This record gives sequence, structure tokens and C-alpha cells, in this order.
Amino acid sequence: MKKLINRQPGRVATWALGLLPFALLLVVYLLASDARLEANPNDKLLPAFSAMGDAIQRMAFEPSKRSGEYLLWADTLASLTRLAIGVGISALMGLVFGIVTGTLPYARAGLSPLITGLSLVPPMAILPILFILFGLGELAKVMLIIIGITPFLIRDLQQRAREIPAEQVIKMQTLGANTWQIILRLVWPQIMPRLISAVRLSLGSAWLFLIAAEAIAATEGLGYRIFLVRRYLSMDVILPYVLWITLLAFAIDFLLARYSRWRYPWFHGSH
Amino acid sequence: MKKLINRQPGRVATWALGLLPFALLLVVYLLASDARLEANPNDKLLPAFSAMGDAIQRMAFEPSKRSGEYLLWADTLASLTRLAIGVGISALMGLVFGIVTGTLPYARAGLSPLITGLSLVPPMAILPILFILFGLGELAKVMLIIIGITPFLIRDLQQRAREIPAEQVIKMQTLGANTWQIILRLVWPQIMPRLISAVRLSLGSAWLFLIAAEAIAATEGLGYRIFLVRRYLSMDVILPYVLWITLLAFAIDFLLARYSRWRYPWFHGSH
Amino acid sequence: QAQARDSFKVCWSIYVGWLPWDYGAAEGIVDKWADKYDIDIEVVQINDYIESINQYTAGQFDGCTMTNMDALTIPAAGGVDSTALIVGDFSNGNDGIVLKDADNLEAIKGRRVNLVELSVSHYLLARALDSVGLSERDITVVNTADADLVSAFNTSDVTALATWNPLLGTIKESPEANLVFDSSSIPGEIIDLMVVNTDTLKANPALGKALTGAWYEIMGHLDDSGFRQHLANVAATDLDGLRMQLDATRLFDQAEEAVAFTNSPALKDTMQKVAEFSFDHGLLGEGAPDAGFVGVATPAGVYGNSGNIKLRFDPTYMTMAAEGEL
Amino acid sequence: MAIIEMNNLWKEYGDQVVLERLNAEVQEGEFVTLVGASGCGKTTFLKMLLGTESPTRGELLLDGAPIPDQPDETRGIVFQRYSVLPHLSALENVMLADELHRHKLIGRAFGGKRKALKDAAMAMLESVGLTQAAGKFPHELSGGMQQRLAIAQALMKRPRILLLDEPFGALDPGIRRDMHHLVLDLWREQGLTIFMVTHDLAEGFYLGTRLWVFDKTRLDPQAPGAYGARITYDLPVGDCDKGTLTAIQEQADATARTMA
Amino acid sequence: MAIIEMNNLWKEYGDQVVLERLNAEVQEGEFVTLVGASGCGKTTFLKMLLGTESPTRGELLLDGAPIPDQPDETRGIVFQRYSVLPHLSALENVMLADELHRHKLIGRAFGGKRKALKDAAMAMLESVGLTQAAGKFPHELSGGMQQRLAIAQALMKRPRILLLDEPFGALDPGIRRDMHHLVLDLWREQGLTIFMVTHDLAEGFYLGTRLWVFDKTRLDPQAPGAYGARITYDLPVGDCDKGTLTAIQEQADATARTMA
Ligand SMILES: Nc1ncnc2c1ncn2[C@@H]1O[C@H](COP(=O)(O)OP(=O)(O)OP(=O)(O)O)[C@@H](O)[C@H]1O
Ligand SMILES: Nc1ncnc2c1ncn2[C@@H]1O[C@H](COP(=O)(O)OP(=O)(O)OP(=O)(O)O)[C@@H](O)[C@H]1O
Ligand SMILES: [Mg+2]
Ligand SMILES: [Mg+2]
Repeated sequence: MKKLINRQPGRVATWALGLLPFALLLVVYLLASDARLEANPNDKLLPAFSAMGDAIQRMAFEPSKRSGEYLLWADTLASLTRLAIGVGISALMGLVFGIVTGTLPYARAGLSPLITGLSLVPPMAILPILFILFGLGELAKVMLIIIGITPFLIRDLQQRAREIPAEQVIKMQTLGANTWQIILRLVWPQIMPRLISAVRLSLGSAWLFLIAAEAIAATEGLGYRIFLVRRYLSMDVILPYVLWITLLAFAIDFLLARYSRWRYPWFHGSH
Repeated sequence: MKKLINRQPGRVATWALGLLPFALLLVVYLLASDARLEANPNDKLLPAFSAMGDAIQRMAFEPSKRSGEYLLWADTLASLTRLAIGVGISALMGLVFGIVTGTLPYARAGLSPLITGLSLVPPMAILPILFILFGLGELAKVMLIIIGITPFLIRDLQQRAREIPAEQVIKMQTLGANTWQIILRLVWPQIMPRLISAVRLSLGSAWLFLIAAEAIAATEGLGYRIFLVRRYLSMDVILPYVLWITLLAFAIDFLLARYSRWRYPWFHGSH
Repeated sequence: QAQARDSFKVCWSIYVGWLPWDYGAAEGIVDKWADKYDIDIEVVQINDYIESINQYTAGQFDGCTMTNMDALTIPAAGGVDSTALIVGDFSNGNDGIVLKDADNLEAIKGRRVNLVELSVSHYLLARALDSVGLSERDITVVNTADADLVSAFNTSDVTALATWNPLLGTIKESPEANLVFDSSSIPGEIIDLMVVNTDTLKANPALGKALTGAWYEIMGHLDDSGFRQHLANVAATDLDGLRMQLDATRLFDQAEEAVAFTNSPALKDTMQKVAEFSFDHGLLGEGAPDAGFVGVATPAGVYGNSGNIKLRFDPTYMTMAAEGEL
Repeated sequence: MAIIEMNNLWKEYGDQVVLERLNAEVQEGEFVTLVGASGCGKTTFLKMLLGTESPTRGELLLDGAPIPDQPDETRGIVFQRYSVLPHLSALENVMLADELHRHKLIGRAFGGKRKALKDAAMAMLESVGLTQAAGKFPHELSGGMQQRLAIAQALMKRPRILLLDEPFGALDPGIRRDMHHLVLDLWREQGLTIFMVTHDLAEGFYLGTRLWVFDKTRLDPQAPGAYGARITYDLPVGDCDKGTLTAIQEQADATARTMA
Repeated sequence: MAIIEMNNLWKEYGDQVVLERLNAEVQEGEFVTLVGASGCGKTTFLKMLLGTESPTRGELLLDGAPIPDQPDETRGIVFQRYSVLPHLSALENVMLADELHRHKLIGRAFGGKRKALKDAAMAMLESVGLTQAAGKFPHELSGGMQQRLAIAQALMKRPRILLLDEPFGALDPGIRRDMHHLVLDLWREQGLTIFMVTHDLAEGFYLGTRLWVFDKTRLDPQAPGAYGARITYDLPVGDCDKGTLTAIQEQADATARTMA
């Protein structure tokens, strides 16, 4: 009998074991939901699957009466656009500042303490100032994402840029490269796959900030819808929305991982 | 003339450069605040430093009229207690599940997909369900922190546990260790310093969740105060509170780093 | 000191008394009136009520919807001279106090009461306690975010709360809920306003005219089914839900009624009660020596410090609407 | 009876044949050194002896029975790197085996028992010349000291077979010679059976009582994985002339070039 | 005039003296091999030649002027590891020097110009025997191929001085001998001046026209950092007998043991 630490489940066992807890969760939900609906048929907290199905049908496949839009898709589009812009800008800033502070000692001395300081400020606590600075338009919604994740991205990429072996920087110089060329041909390309990892790590927070921003000022978006129907405790809408957000988050993460493997084989080959 | 990439600022220059952006921020604030106060002497958005000084004096050194407490300290105590309990429980769960899933292939097959799934669910969107599960008392506040950061901790520590060189696991077995002993004498002690790193990484989110939790339902706490006085835009209280939170976050991070260096010299020596 | 301008921004948040602004914006009524006076008015929806007032106070908006109490404690106490341009309605059951396991208000004694601290719910609670000879010392106030009140009520930790619609309506649906007090017991004290910056209004009377004109045209659609359906959709409810909310609201759909309400001496008394409550809770700022520190001008006279009037109930534009002069 | 016996042993990873048709017997107390081009399967062979890899075909017997399919106390190992536990001091590293044995549940000893274990461990540290370094962590030790510590740690368990995978590859030549003496002394004292992989033919000859050369007898440059390595020479030490040495070296070089 | 000249050169890190009182001249075209115990400062010496460390005292002259205090194109280098850029294919690694030279701003060439650079790079790849591997990334190459690539990359810039820090330490003996031929050929063809650190005395003798032994002449076992290493032997190759070799080896071993 092998020690537990040496025992590997087979393919089928891996799948079965992986799905088991989800199945259990489902059963627990069904039981709890049934019990509550038994006690109060109008209970909204843990709706039956049929109720959620109706809600999905309504949100995704029937045009809304207010705007004639299919709400789920309109919300998804709005939220994904914001997420893309916010994460995109953050990634860009993370890349630029991460490379600059990671590569140039003078830039690091000047900017690192500020970035560390800013990364510790909880953005939700200074909302009024943020909104004054950035208004309440689309910019503000993505701004919260940017402020929320950029310091992390910068610090992570700065770290990664510093981890590039000194040997390679020296090698570049012996090949005649100046500072700009070192950044352009050594640091930047090597940071790119690490940027993708960092973005993957920060996506959870990005979603949180997006949902928070949409609850404050927006007229569509996944977070807005959840905020809006929360006042009526419409869990039949909220739960599918949450599931949908989770799926989207998973899909984005998966796609980024795939892209990175495809685009930067040298990074994944040597790690 | 050395290339920029090869130029290192001296000690003094490092300090000066590091402080410069803070000084600039301060000046910008002063100018903006002055301009606003010029236009409206009662402006609350960017209060003068004297107003903030008064607020600090009032919150920290005068007993509150309503409760007789020194509000800043009472709030700090309440928040730090919640933070400590929340992060402590999360760290414990991260440790246990991280080690178990990182070390035992069977446990990993069973729990990893669930943890990945859970880590993608935005906690703020399922508050109603969290409330029924955990109520609205202290437990709920701590719970939000736990739900917010535990999946990250588990996944990180699982990763770290898997990174322990296979050679060492084999070495333990040749020394006669069984699975339990390998966990107890190899994995667990080696994971501890990595737990501290992971906790440091997650503290930013922990603060966010704490503040969010205190905004939901509370009678004291730093987040509670900020959201309460936001009702009348008392930036003279909010800004010092935010600064204080930033300082606390910085201090905790610093202490954890120091503790880790002192307690786990072998970890920092070989990295 | 404000300049004459020709483009303005006003904001509103999702509450039954202010929902008509979205109808007006969507149906072009606001634009129509703005064009009439040669200006532009942008109507912006902000979900977070407090943030909308904060932004107005900080000068990001020229006008904003808010209650009389918040108008006093946030912009006015913050030194932003504000005018209640339109008195839209008062709460007549839209705000209420709910208890579990008891159907009389006295039973609230000793409980933890969840509500949005320092909001009109808090004021309502103070008035309610007053009416049964209790005070705030007899209970514990737990500040709870409005968005979370409904789900909070499902937990056993919560046995008493005060809130407004539509949250109140949702909570009342629960079999455990007993409404023990609501704003219909203090009619006219919780007033929903469109507040604009006084200086901006002085420099740009066109803004006041256009907003007022648009509002009463919107009010003219009150009984249209399209109007009601629109409001229900925006509020993410159905027609019944909307009717429930409207029934608890005393909407002044005729300008004359609003003018009469504003002119009545009761308004001054109400504002005194509100100011005293606010002062007791520190809402007028630490510098405030007494409840009358911030002066409130009403047609019936000034309450408080006439040297520091920051909130003005001015029926001028509503009167113009009533007399068809817009 | 032979302690280790191989009957037509094969090891493949998917399509790639690493080792093929190995047949040999090793008696208790032999010191077998393994040389061969990089990538020809020496480490893989040690892994099979260790139990972390299992044969694809054929038999690998320990005392006549199939070798256990996971590492245990009968076989000690020293790797080129990562061989000592970085979070324990030198002394703790050496005490570990006894502690694990004494207290199954907590794997730690206290009080008087600990004192006894400590004395035994200090004696072992002395025999490898690390008395001074007892309180130091591995990262404070030089490479040579770490490997000495690894050997001490492995020997505390008194394994019957000691596996060494290029244990001195990263060391200075001088230090390396000191280690040779140490290993030979310990081998003689404890009656160990040793399998040691090395890149250095001279080292292999100097240390072993028996030298195995792993090499591919058939080699397809287009598909280096099509055929596996075999034991091409199995030399009792002493029984070789200059010509054999050169032949071995040249053959191994040719293989390495084709595979690189 | 000598290409490299040292006058009373010292290097210290804080309290620790690494190198002391180095005096020597090296003529253009010499092949200097450096041997010595681990930690005695060979890499530190190369770093000073490279410009990443500067002398604490004394002078280090290139063509009679103080050596530039940062790496540049006059001095190429090959390290034991990390010597090629992992994110570029073998061909791109070799083309890099020319690309950087041609296009200061973007450091990349396109179209016809790229074609020309590519041909030059392919010729260089051929001379180190990597034609087949042109499109592969370094992680797909064996250690020996990576080092050949690193040499090709460095030589594209036609440096006057080539610094090699144990470039073949991680390679199989056979592969290593192939690399020796390669380096000697390139050195002769291009008239390079080479400084090469090695652990292997035989390698040092075989390759160099001149062999330097770095060693501490004074040694305090209690404070290994109190005195620095010097050049204890400076041998023109050929001028040595078996006795000298043994003496060098034993001296170096003794130092290594004290310092380990
Ligand atoms: N887990 C594995 N999966 C697939 N192939 C493997 C695995 N482990 C080793 N190999 C392959 O088996 C062959 C033999 O590897 P091994 O490490 O045994 O060589 P070695 O003789 O020890 O080489 P070296 O002298 O470089 O240590 C190599 O080609 C290697 O790529
Ligand atoms: N940046 C530094 N700061 C302090 N001490 C250093 C630094 N770099 C090297 N040293 C010390 O200088 C001494 C010489 O190191 P160096 O790397 O030059 O040795 P070496 O001869 O190349 O050794 P090896 O053969 O192991 O490569 C060592 O004792 C080392 O600890
Ligand atoms: Mg091997
Ligand atoms: Mg070196």
C-alpha cells in the first residue's frame, strides 16, 4: 500500500472527485431552498431552479420593456467593456511604470515609495475625492478598477523586471545596447508574459471594483443590475448573474492562460 | 557618463527622490484646498490642515459626547480586532487546505476545482446568502474577510507546497517518514514563511473587505466611521482616517516582514 | 459670483418621488424645456444617493434630488447655498419602522435597530420614539447600508429596522414583518426636493424655469400607463409595486399644491425639528453652536441664523408654473 | 543471494526508450559507479532503485523480491542539490531520522530522549567533520559542507543501499578528493552497498569496486529516443587498461554529441 | 602597448579583501586562463574587466586608459548560465547585436536589411554548428548548444576582449572538448584577447597561452576575508613540468578547504 502522499488518482477519479463537491453544493442548495419554500412559498432568498430559469429567460431572451434591449447581454457588454478598458489601462500603466521603476534605479528611488503608499490606500474610502477628480461618467467607473489594481500591477512587474538576471542586462550592453534598447529588446518582451500572469492574478479584484463602481453610478452593467434588484431581494436574478460573472471570470482567466502559452512558449518552456 | 540603467542614486538622493512626490502631492492638495476654501469657506471636500487637525484632536483625544469613548481608538481597536480574527482564520484555513491539497494528490483532485470556482465568485454580489449563513453580527464582518481572501491563500499555499523540491519529500521517506510526518516536519515548517508572504500580499484585499463589511452593518470601526461621516461629507475626518488606515496597513506589513526575517532566517537566507 | 452659462447638469437617484425625472429625460421633455430657454440640461442617474448629494455639494452638479434633511445637513451645512427649487412630494408612508415578533412600537425598547444612520430613517425613528416617550438611549442604532437592509432582515440578528421604499415594501412582504410606525404619522416632515445651487440659479433663472416647467409637464403624465410602466421598469418593479410606492407618496402633481405646502408655516416648524435633530447628532458640523447655526429661509420666515442662510425654500418658480407663466 | 538483481529491465517514457535490456546482479557491499553521457538514463536508473519510478518491463529485485515501489528506509539517497532540509540546522537535519522513528505522531523528541539523539547526531557530525557547523542552517554552509551533511543525514538511518547522484559534481576538485576519502571510509565501516552516478570517469574508477558504463548501443540520430541505453561495460575495478578507458570515453562522447 | 595593464590593483567588499596587489600586463591576442579555489575572486576579476565592478585601489588600464566603468562592445562575455536571451530564437540571439547597431531607436531591422543581417547571422551559426537549431528557443537547446550560441552571439559584435566565466563547467566532457576546438579556432581567426576562468587545471593548460593561478598567499583560518588573493603563478603555457602542476593543485586545494 503506497503512502497517501505517493498516490495519484487516475483520470476518471480526478474528474469524479473534482465534480463531487459541486454536486454536494447543489444538493444542499436544493434542500435548503425546498425547506424555505415549504415554509413560505413566496420566499425570495433561495428561489427554486424553475424561478431562476424564468428569470434567465426574461433577462436574456426577452427584450426589456424600458429600452427594448436584451438585458443580460446589454449588461454583459457594458460590464465587459468597462472591465476591458479598466484592466487594459491598468496593464499599460503597470507595464510602463513597472518597467521604468524596475529597470532604472533613479526612477525606482523616486516612484517606488509613492506607489507603495498609494497601494495601501483603500480606494473605497476616498470615493468622494475620486469622483470629483474623475467625474461620474464612464471614466469614473473604470477609474475605480484602475486605482484598485494598478499599484499591484506596478509593484509586481517592477519585481519581475528586477528579477531579470543581471547577466542578461550585461550581455545586452556588451552587444552595444543603450538603456532604451535594453528596455525595448530585453525587458519589455520578457515582461509581457509576466504581465499576463499579473493581470490574471488581479482580475478578481478588478471584478470587485467594477461591481462596486456600477453600484454607485451606472445605468447598465452586471453590477448595476445586481444592485438594482437587490432592493427587492430578487435572488432569482442575482444568483444566475453571479454564476454568469463567475463563468465569465473563469473564461477570461482561461483565455489569458492559453494566449500566454501560445504567444510566449519560451516563458512556459523554461518555467 | 554611465548609462541610465547603470546609475545608482546615493543614500541621500534615494531619500530625497522618494519624498519628492509626497511633497508634490501635499503642495497640490494645499493649492486645491486653498482655492476651494477661497470660493466657499465652508467647503468640506478638501479641508484645510487646521480643520483636519481639529478633527484628529476631537476624534482621538476628546471623549465622544454620545458614548464617552475616544472614537479613533475605539474604531481602530474594533477594526484591528476584526482584521486580526478574519486574517487569522483565513491564514489557518489557507495553511490547512493549502498543505493538504498541495501535498496529497487525492485531496487536490477533490478540492482544487471547488476552490478555484469559489475564488472567482465576487463575494459582494452574494451578500444576501452570506447573511443567512453567517448572520449580521461580528461573525459576518469577519466572514467577509475570510471569504474574500481565503481562496487566494489556499491557492497560493497549495502552489508553494507543490514547489517544495520532490528531492526533499523523497529524502524524508528514505528517513522513514510517513505522510503525516512529512507534512508535520517538512511541508508545514517550510510553508510557514510563505504563509506570511501570502498574508502580506492579501492584506490589501483584507482591508478592502473589512471596510466593505463595516459599511454594511456596524456600530464602530474605521470603515463604519468613514461611511458614516461620508453622509455629511466630513472629509476632515475621512482624510485622517484614510491616512491612518494607510499607516496601519504599512506598519502591519512591515512587522510581518520583520517577523518573518527574524523567525525564518533560512528562508530569507536562501532566497 | 456664478457665471451665466448655458449648459447644466442635474442628478437624481432611484426613489419613487424622483423617478419621473428619468421619464422626462427619456421622453425629451427636459430637453424640450431646456431648448425653450436656450440652455442644455443633462440629467444623470446616480445609484448611490449619498454620493449624488456629495457630488452636488462638491460642485459637480448644478442640481440634485434630495430630502429636506439631507439638503440641510450636507450642502447647506457644507456652506453651499442651496435652493429647494421644486418641492415634489412628501413621504406619506414611504418610510417606516418594522419589528419582528411584536406589533407595537413600544416593543422596540432595548433592541438593536438597523437603519441608515443619520438619514431620514434615523429622523423618523427619533420622531417615532418621541411619540411613545422613548429616546435614542433606549435602543442601539446599527448603521446598515441601504442596499443590504432587505437581505439583512432575513437574518435572526435583525429584529428591528427603519427604512424607505422600495426596501420597506419588500420587507413588509415577509410574514415576520410588522410595520409599527410610518411617515404617514408625521406627514409633511420628510420632503423630497429638487435642490439647485442658489448662486447658479440667481445667475441663470432659465435653469429654474426649464426644470420647473419640465417637472410639471411630466407630472401631467402621472396617470398615463406608459409613464407608469416606464417608472416601474426603471425601478425594476412592476405596476403593482410602483402603485404601492406611489400610494405612500404625497406627490404634488399640481404646482398650486406645492406652492401652498411651501408657503405654509408648518414647513418652518418641520425644518426646526429637522435642524434640532441634526444638531443633536452633530450633523451641522463641529463649529455649530446651536441648531439654528445654519439658517433656513421659508416663505413663512427664517429659521435660525439669518446671517448664515444656506437653505432656501423658494416658491417663485413653482408659482410661475402654477400661474402658467413658464 | 544478490541484494539487487535485474532481469531484462526496460524503462520507457511514452515513445522514448530510456533503458533497455538491463541484466545484472549486485552483491551486498559492492560499490557500483555509473558513468555515461548526459541524458542516457543514469538518474532514471537510480530512481527505479529508489522506487519513485517503476520499470516498464522486466524485473528489478531487492533480495529476490520486487523492489518496493516507493522510497523507504532501506535505501538512502544523496542528490546533487536539495539534499538537506533548508529549514533545519545541521544538527537537526542529522537528528531527524531518529526523531521520526521515536515519535511516530509528532516526529520530535524532547527532554532526555532528545539529549540521547543529539549525542548520536553529534557523533555522526564529527565523523563527517561538521562539529563546528552543528548549529548552522544549510544556506550558511558551503556546497561541500552541505553534501557532507547530506551523507551524514542519510547514514543515520543505516540504509542497506546508498544511492548517490553526482553528489560531488558541484564541488571544487580539492574538496571533492576529501569527500572521496570520507565516502570510502564510511562505506567500509558500515558495509553499505553503494550506487553512485558520476560524470567523471576517473572518479568512477577510483571509488568503485565495479564500474558500469551506460550507453546506447544502437543510435538513430534522427530519433535519439528510439533506442535505450544499456550497460555497455561492467568492469570490476582494476581490470582495465588505458585502451579500455579511452574507448569508453570516446564512445560516451560520441553518444553525447548525437544526443545534444 | 599592452591591451590590459594592472598596477597594484585591489578589490575589497567592505572588510573583506578579495584581491590584492595585482600587477600584470596582457598583450593583444593572448589567451589567459584563470584558475584558483572557489571564492578566491576570479569572477570578481572578470567583473572588473567588464566594468560592472570597479577597483578599490590601484589601476586597471585598457589601452593605457582606465577601463570603462560599464560594459560595452569592446568586451564580450559568456557566463556559465543565463548567457543567451531566452525570449529570442537562436537566430534572433545572434542577429541582435547587428540589429541594435543598425537601428538605434527600435533596435530591429526589417525587409532587405533584415535579410542581410540574417545571412551574416546564419554564417556565424554555421561556424558554431547550429544551423539546424536556428529557429529554436534556448530552452529547446541542450546546455552545450546554448553555450555555443552564447559564443556566437558575443562574437557577432567582434569584441576586442572576450571574457569567459567557466563557460563549459556544466557540460559533458566530450561536448567540452568540442567546445575547446571551437574556441581555439575562433580565437585564432579573429585575433581575440581572451580571459577564461576555469575550475579545471588541465583545461586551463590546454587552452591558454598563459595561465594565471589566483590564490591567497596569506591565509587566516579565523578570518578568511582578511587577506586577498594574488596571482601566485603566471605561466606561459609549455613552461611547466609535472611538479609545478601538482604544486598548484595542492596549493589551491588547501586554500579551498580553509575557505569552505
Ligand atoms: N519524467 C520524465 N518524463 C519523460 N522523460 C523523462 C522523464 N525523466 C527523464 N526523462 C528523459 O529520460 C532520459 C534520461 O534522463 P536521466 O535524467 O535519467 O539522464 P541522466 O543520465 O541522469 O543525465 P544527466 O547526466 O544529465 O543527469 C532523458 O532523455 C530525459 O529527457
Ligand atoms: N557583491 C558582493 N558583495 C560582497 N562580497 C562579494 C560580492 N561579490 C563577491 N563577493 C565575495 O568575493 C569573493 C570572491 O567571489 P568570486 O565570485 O569572485 O569568486 P570566484 O573565484 O569566482 O569563485 P567561484 O569559483 O566559486 O566562481 C567571495 O568570497 C564572495 O563572497
Ligand atoms: Mg542525472
Ligand atoms: Mg566565479
